[in-house]
Amino acid sequence: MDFSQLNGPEQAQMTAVIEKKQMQDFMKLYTGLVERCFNACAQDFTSKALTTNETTCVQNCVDKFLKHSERVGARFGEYNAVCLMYYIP
Amino acid sequence: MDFSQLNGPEQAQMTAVIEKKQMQDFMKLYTGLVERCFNACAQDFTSKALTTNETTCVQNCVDKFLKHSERVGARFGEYNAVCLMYYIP
Amino acid sequence: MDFSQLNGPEQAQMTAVIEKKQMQDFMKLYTGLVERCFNACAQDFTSKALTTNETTCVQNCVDKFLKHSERVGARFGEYNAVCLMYYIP
Amino acid sequence: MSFIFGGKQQNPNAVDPAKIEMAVAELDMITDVFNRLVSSCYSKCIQPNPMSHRYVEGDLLKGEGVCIDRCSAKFFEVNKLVGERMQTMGGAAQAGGSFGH
Amino acid sequence: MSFIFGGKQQNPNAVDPAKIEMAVAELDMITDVFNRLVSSCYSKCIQPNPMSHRYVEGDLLKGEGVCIDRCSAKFFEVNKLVGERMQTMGGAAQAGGSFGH
Amino acid sequence: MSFIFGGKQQNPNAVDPAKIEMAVAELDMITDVFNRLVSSCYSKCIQPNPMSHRYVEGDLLKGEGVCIDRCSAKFFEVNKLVGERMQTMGGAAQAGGSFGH
Repeated sequence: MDFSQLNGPEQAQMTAVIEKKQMQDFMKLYTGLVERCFNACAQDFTSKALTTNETTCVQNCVDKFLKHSERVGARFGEYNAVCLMYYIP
Repeated sequence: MDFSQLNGPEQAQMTAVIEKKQMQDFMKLYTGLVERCFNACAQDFTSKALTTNETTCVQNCVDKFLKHSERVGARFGEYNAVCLMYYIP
Repeated sequence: MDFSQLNGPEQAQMTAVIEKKQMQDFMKLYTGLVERCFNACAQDFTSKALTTNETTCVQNCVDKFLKHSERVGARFGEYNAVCLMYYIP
Repeated sequence: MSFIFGGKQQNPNAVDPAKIEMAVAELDMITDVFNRLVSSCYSKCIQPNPMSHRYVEGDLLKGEGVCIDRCSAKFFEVNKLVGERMQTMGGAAQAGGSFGH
Repeated sequence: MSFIFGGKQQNPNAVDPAKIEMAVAELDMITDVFNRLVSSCYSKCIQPNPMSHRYVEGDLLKGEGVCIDRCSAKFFEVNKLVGERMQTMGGAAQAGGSFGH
Repeated sequence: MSFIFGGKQQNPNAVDPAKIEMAVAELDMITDVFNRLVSSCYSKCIQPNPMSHRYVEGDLLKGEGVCIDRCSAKFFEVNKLVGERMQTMGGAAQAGGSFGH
């Protein structure tokens, strides 16, 4: 992301946009994780409460997904974003 | 959803936002149902017209999904929304 | 889409909205194609580089999807959009 | 003198935000239907078995083209049917937003 | 005289955009959670085998209803658990936005 | 005197909505690509068989980490390839919006 072409007020406005977007992204990460780990781990519908196995599964699912995201994020950072943009026809 | 912290004009603005959002949610429910029931029921592509079986299937699919949504909605209502919010880190 | 009920300034505003939406739709088509063709074609994770087979597969995947979209678009155009709207309850 | 004759409500050059909002909602819905149609008929006609599909050619096969036409026609029928059914069921709008906010 | 007493910051009739933004974000999140709950419990309770499901009736079967109640309860537990776990892991927010823009 | 020298077009402190819109679109696209990358490589490397996966541990296995690196590299190549191919096909933009509104 290259903001050097933006003047002061434009950069301030983009900062506000980015902050708002980060909050939305975080909420989407959160609800997406709930859905993903629920679907992968909740298997037994003979009771209302999570079993011990299901609870452990959900915790591991969250840990693993966040570590996965972090590693993908590192690769994504290395790959120059400008490079990505270059190929938009 | 607790709007008691909002003053009059703020509540009025939120009401407008909610109305707009309800229209969008309804449209998404509608197009989502079309996709869901089409994918589940349309199986025969040797003709352009829906077969009797496919038509019945689509009607049942819509009925069942709406009844499902209603029941989930009832459980969701019982589960205090504030409770949900409490756990956002 | 029937814009005849809109006056001049309203039509101008809608034109701006449509242009913005077309850019967003194009970007979504692009990133959606990347995901779709990556998932269908990338199978071998013993190396970092795409194999010849994978490269050919991605090119065919893009070509085929765009031709598919075009044909669906033709059918969609024939089916009067107003007709579609008529059935929204 | 426009503040005497005509007035805001009749002004043929004033932008009515409610009309714009409805037009944008209509546009969003048409795009949404189109995207779901594309993706549904792709699953039905092009890759009935996604696991085995490796895209050996980039052209639409004749059978795929015919399938797309029929698939689109059926999708429009389902679109109509779902609209009618939701009206019959009534109160459908509430089903999607009945948790009391 | 409102520019002397009260002022913008205390004005009980001024709209605070930050508060509106937070309320809208909360509303968006509630809707998002609800939609994911509906779709997850539909997969778990109504169509465990989507391929074989042909919708032979439009009513909820008794077993389906019971399943929906338990499924919803488990979903809320998972919702709570994920929130707690993300806090434990800390810096989770960065995981979703750590590629440096 | 700014209405004589400089003027609106050159004002170094005026916000140009078109530039903001482009920057927001770029940001949206980067986020979209990142999210699709995360989810695609998760399917490829972490849960090749979602049905049998029960998350017996929360750490990335060594093989999973290596797979993520290769998967990301391939995803970037596909990203480049798709961009090139869409340019070759030309008129691709219309394919997504060719139903005449």
